[in-house]
Amino acid sequence: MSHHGFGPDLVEVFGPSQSDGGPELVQLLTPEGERTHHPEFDRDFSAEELRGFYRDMVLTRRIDVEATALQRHGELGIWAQLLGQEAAQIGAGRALRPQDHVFPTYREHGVAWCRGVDPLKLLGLFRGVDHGSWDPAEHNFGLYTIVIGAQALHATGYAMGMQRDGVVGTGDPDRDAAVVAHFGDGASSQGDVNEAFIFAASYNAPVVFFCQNNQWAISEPIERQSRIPLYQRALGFGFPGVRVDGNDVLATYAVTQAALQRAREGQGPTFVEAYTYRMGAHTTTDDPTRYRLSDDVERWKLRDPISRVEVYLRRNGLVDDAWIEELKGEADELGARLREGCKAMPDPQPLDMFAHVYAEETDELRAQREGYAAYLETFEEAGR
Amino acid sequence: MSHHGFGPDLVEVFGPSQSDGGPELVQLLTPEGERTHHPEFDRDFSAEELRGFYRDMVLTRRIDVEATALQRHGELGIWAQLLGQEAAQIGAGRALRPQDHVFPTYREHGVAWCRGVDPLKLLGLFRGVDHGSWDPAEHNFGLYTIVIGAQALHATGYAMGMQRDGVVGTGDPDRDAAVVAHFGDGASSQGDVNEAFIFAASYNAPVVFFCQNNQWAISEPIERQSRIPLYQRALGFGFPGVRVDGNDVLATYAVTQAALQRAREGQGPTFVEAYTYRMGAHTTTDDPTRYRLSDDVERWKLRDPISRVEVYLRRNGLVDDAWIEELKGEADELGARLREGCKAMPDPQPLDMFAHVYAEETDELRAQREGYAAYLETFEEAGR
Amino acid sequence: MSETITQDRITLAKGLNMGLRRAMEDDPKVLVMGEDVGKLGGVFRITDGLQKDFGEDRVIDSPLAESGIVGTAVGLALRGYRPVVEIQFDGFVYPAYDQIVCQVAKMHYRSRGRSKMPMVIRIPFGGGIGAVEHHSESPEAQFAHTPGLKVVACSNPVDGYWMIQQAIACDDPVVFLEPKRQYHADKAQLDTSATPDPLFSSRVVRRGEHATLLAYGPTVKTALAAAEAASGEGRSLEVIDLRTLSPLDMAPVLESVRRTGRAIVTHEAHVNLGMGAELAARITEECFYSLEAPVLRVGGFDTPYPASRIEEEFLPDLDRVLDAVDRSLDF
Amino acid sequence: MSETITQDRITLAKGLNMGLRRAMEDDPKVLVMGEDVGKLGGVFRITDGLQKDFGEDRVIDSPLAESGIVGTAVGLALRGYRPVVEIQFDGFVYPAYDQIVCQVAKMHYRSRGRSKMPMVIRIPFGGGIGAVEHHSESPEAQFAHTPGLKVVACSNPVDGYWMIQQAIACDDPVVFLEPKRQYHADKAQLDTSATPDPLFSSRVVRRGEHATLLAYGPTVKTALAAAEAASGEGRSLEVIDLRTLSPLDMAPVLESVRRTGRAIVTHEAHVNLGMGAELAARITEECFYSLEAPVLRVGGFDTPYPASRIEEEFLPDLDRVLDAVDRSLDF
Ligand SMILES: Cc1ncc(C[n+]2csc(CCOP(=O)(O)OP(=O)(O)O)c2C)c(N)n1
Ligand SMILES: Cc1ncc(C[n+]2csc(CCOP(=O)(O)OP(=O)(O)O)c2C)c(N)n1
Ligand SMILES: [Mg+2]
Ligand SMILES: [Mg+2]
Repeated sequence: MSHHGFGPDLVEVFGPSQSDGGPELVQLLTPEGERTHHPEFDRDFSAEELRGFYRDMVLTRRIDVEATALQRHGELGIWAQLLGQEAAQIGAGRALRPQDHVFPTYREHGVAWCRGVDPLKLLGLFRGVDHGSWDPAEHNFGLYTIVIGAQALHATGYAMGMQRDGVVGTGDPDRDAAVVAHFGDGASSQGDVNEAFIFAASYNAPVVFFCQNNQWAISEPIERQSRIPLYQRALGFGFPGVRVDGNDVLATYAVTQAALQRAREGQGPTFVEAYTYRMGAHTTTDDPTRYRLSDDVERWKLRDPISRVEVYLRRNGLVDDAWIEELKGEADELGARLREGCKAMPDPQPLDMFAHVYAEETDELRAQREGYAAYLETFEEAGR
Repeated sequence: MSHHGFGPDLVEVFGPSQSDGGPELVQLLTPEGERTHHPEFDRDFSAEELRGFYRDMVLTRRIDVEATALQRHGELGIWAQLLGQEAAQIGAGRALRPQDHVFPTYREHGVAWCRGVDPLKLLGLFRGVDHGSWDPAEHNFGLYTIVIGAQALHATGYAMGMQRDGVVGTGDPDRDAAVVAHFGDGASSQGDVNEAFIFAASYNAPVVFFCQNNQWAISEPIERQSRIPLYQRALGFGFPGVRVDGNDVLATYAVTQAALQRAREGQGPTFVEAYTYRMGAHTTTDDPTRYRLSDDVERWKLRDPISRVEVYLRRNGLVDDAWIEELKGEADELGARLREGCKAMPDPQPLDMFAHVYAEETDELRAQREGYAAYLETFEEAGR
Repeated sequence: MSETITQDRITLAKGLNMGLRRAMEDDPKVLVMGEDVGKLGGVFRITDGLQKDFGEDRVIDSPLAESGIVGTAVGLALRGYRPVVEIQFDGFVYPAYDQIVCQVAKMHYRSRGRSKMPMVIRIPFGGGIGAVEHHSESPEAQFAHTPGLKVVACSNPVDGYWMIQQAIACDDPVVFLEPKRQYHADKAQLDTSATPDPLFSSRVVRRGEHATLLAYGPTVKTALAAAEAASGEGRSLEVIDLRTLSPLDMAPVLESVRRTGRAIVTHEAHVNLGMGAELAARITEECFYSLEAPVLRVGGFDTPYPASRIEEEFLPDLDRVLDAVDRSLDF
Repeated sequence: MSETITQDRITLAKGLNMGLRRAMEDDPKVLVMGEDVGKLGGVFRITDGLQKDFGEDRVIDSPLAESGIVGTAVGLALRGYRPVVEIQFDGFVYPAYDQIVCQVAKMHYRSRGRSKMPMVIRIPFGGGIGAVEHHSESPEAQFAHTPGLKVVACSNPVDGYWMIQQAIACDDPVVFLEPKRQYHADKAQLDTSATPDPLFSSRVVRRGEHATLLAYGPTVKTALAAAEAASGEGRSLEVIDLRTLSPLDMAPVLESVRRTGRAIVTHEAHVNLGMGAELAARITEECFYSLEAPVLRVGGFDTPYPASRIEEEFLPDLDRVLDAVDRSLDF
């Protein structure tokens, strides 16, 4: 094809996304639990850090399992499962400093966990009692965003605000801050996400674009969104991109941490592609057997993000059975709390619908609210 | 900066867009009129081809000059000048085959010329007598698009239609077809343009994205839109990009021709960045002295797209004074025709406003039209 | 693969699916495009089985970008195709809003009739399914306000079958609203050999004398239930299924209101600047001396769509419609 | 740099520019963003000189992407800033429509009041300037239909000065419509020491008895001219400048219509589902027995905005307003 003068066909060079992530994949812990090394992103982890990652992932998975069950029992309207993506989320979440700010999608339950958001609040949204009930400012963790990709721009703007606040590149580690924008492989096709790349590059904004490439956007495979590895998208916008093993919590942590540090220091945006797999359905209403092979799922089971850490911890004597048992107990307790808490969650009141439409309520909305209140009273009076 | 593991800072590597286009610039004819050679895109041009390019550029510039004057005289509401971009447009326009289809912006007067669209029809739009009056199907040249970037998606969809019509990759040169999407450097920031890259890559659509980087989007310099050379944007989407000297009609022709051929053969999209300069104002209502240095403009004058071809033609004895004189006469005639034709253009009639809202007019619109007709008649009756 | 005459009882989802299939059989230029419309058959399964039978070139799974979907559909339409675009949920049509109102709606006008834009934009709309934010919107007024677009809403399986085919056959762009709450709700008998009403016509679905209820999409069922309940109290309500929102088919509406003297419009969209506003303005203009009471509107409140646990408070229901009927009759 | 009291006669463009400057002086969190707002001072020069005085960090020239501009402004607002976004022309707001209706409008509601969205989206709107397609649109209804947004339109230099400051001070997102045809048209005397009317209030700008004209933005001038012409024929028309479109300030409107018994609404936006529809519906509901005639609407026709050589046919003018007055009075 080079007779056209454009060099070899790029699709041939890069190939579509390889199922093992390809040679460019940054990995520090193999699926078999072997610690490997990387020329750029290597890093030592303390036993406590490693146990912490493991604990976070186990508890996050438990939240997910409980929520899925609660949906089956009719307690939630829907649930977006993260099964298989625990390492990507805990790695990204633990790399944050308190002053960093996160803009999640609807699936970042593991990151929410790292930010101290009570999982019950996540359930509330999927139960339909509210649209999000944690305080973004308190946790430096934004509300879930459902319109695909919109939050990538919010993150970029927030990062521009940090620049204006003088909390970027000061050299003070307790002060310098950055933003993480989460989104999926499918979202990478949205105009908003690509515009976010442009704004972030143009203003050199301190934002890390953290894309969990879980290979699927509902039923659409990653090949529909990109014919080359996604992390390379960033290069065309003039900032670095890197593909990390999203099922490897150590590598995800190390890469995200480096990207955040780069941003905090004032060196601008980075794109992190966390290469992972959506082990469950898209949401509890989805039926993936209609569009994907169970073989693929089986193959990815061998790369489970949690078991590889457990193997490593055990093999190196960093945990024992008692510790594991204790964690199990903690998970059971969490599960019980979620089940009970979810069912006990009070429904909103009819008139809540009118609250917070505006910071300064309008007369016309007040009249509508009062009219509806009066209407509801007629039923109470009628004893209905 | 490599201590973060992301390699050297990309901005440092690529630098912002160099004023001379940088080493990657494809050029076949220097500003001084020297024929140079290029390892990939070289090509022989017949004397007739060269004279044809020259003639096209001279006449296109004349259209532009006349239209600008007509606007000054109040005959046009506004005019988008192409001064300085003649080579980019004639090179791109002449590389087309009849069956190829073009989606222009509002500034593609040179391409329109190549497609046989009467320049008077272009004037009509800017005069305000219509929104576009040529038949896109007749000329394989779409209507001018004013909402920035929208046409990049139309082009991609049209190219997908060609795939479905079986006119791509058949090997029959009279059959195989492709699409050119025109847009500017500013447009490269729009979501729609980036989504067009994604769709074109995903479906391997036969479309050439032809971006005239004239360094400005009204008052915004190219650095606001990209911190690396624009052609590299394409690489992140998985298809080739190339930067060509947009003031060199030969190089632009050769590169576009190769990109089109690639598309027609079924090898998918290409991004062509025609590196050029907007010598005039953004439009006749713009005042570029508010935001750019006349030094820059002076520097670019030395790279005029027309004079370098004239130098080459003369130096190689391919034209003589008589030929040049004749062309001047032709230009004068064209100018006179435009001046007269523009002023003679009939205004639309009031009721034309209601025509063509729908292919199948609705009763309610018919009633509105008839009501307005009756209303207008009352004035006529009243003799007003 | 030609359709045999069926007289089965089918759901709205099935009616739409059959109608799409029939349109694709009848005209090879008809394409189906959208997110997950292929292998999955759409999240509501409206395009179920179509890719299997018509291939990937005619049933196109798209990248996740609504502006891209509609924008490429514009190009396909310019090339002579008739794209049927699925927007996955009402709340996700907005990234495509620019392409719809500036390109789809204006192409025919801009080109003075030279470039047709025979596109159908299917939107599952409305609430009541217990979903999270952005999955229960009613964006019809935002399209009906735009000249160049035609906007229709089906309310039942039989209309679904016919109207989707008529919309596809229409040479103008049609925003096609499907009440998602009804997709799998009620079944109706479809006779594929019948002759359908014209696409841009409203229909009296229940005769009555005392007031006229105007509804479309999901609220037709509510209005019919209200009329039924009212009849128990000796009140006879006429119900009109508007079906077409732009253009409006005012003739049957005006005829009815002149007879009853009262009109109540009900839709899930916010009341403020909703279809009810336009209907109220036109009815009042045309029937000024026949009206016994102002046209009343029962719609979604002027708040964002609330959390699903109170969505039934937001949505107009039988009681709120009857309350408006009372207010109209007592006026 | 504090504003001294001026009593100069200024244009609307100048009033807005002075108002923006004053707001930026008063609150360091106020930012101006948009295409060409910096060095160029905007294509209409509304932000002229601001970047020079407040720097590139506060007056931000943006990449060419409206969704990007509004989307990053959302992030800046979440970080505590008060972005004032300029959309270059009405017809280019649609790429940002999704961010505006799904994010800007809903953030406060979604967060149950935790996240404020104090953003102003300035849109030069309306026609009459001889421009090409997409430069003369009137998109107000598409925003006013969306709960969570507030929508206002200024009509004169003095209001421009005050209303832009009030909109910036408002903790809710405000879509701020500026009649571009008026930018450099008429001058008015500005007294910067005066106390302005509240932002969300309508104003009777001419007293009259026989009918009420409701207008906003560019049509206020038309309505006043119509009232002046009518007075020559012995007809006394009241004119109300609505100023606020969402919320509507119905009290002065209803008071007036109850007095005059007749109302005519005029705007450049398409009549179908335009503000006139909502006003007609509400007025009729509230003043049913006071109305001598139905509320009439004089607006842009239900066609796309036509080529500029016939735009004055499309736009409501004095004659069409007076024709409606006649029809109302003859009803
Ligand atoms: C603008 C928009 N379009 C469509 C949808 C419906 N939708 C919800 S999730 C989803 C797929 C997202 O895929 P991806 O970005 O890969 O994230 P993942 O769900 O895999 O985490 C789609 C199409 C939406 N929420 N927003
Ligand atoms: C969506 C949209 N936003 C804004 C504008 C206003 N506008 C017209 S041309 C222009 C600059 C375009 O720059 P570029 O893409 O580089 O093309 P050029 O004019 O330089 O040829 C802008 C902002 C528009 N037409 N459409
Ligand atoms: Mg995914
Ligand atoms: Mg440019």
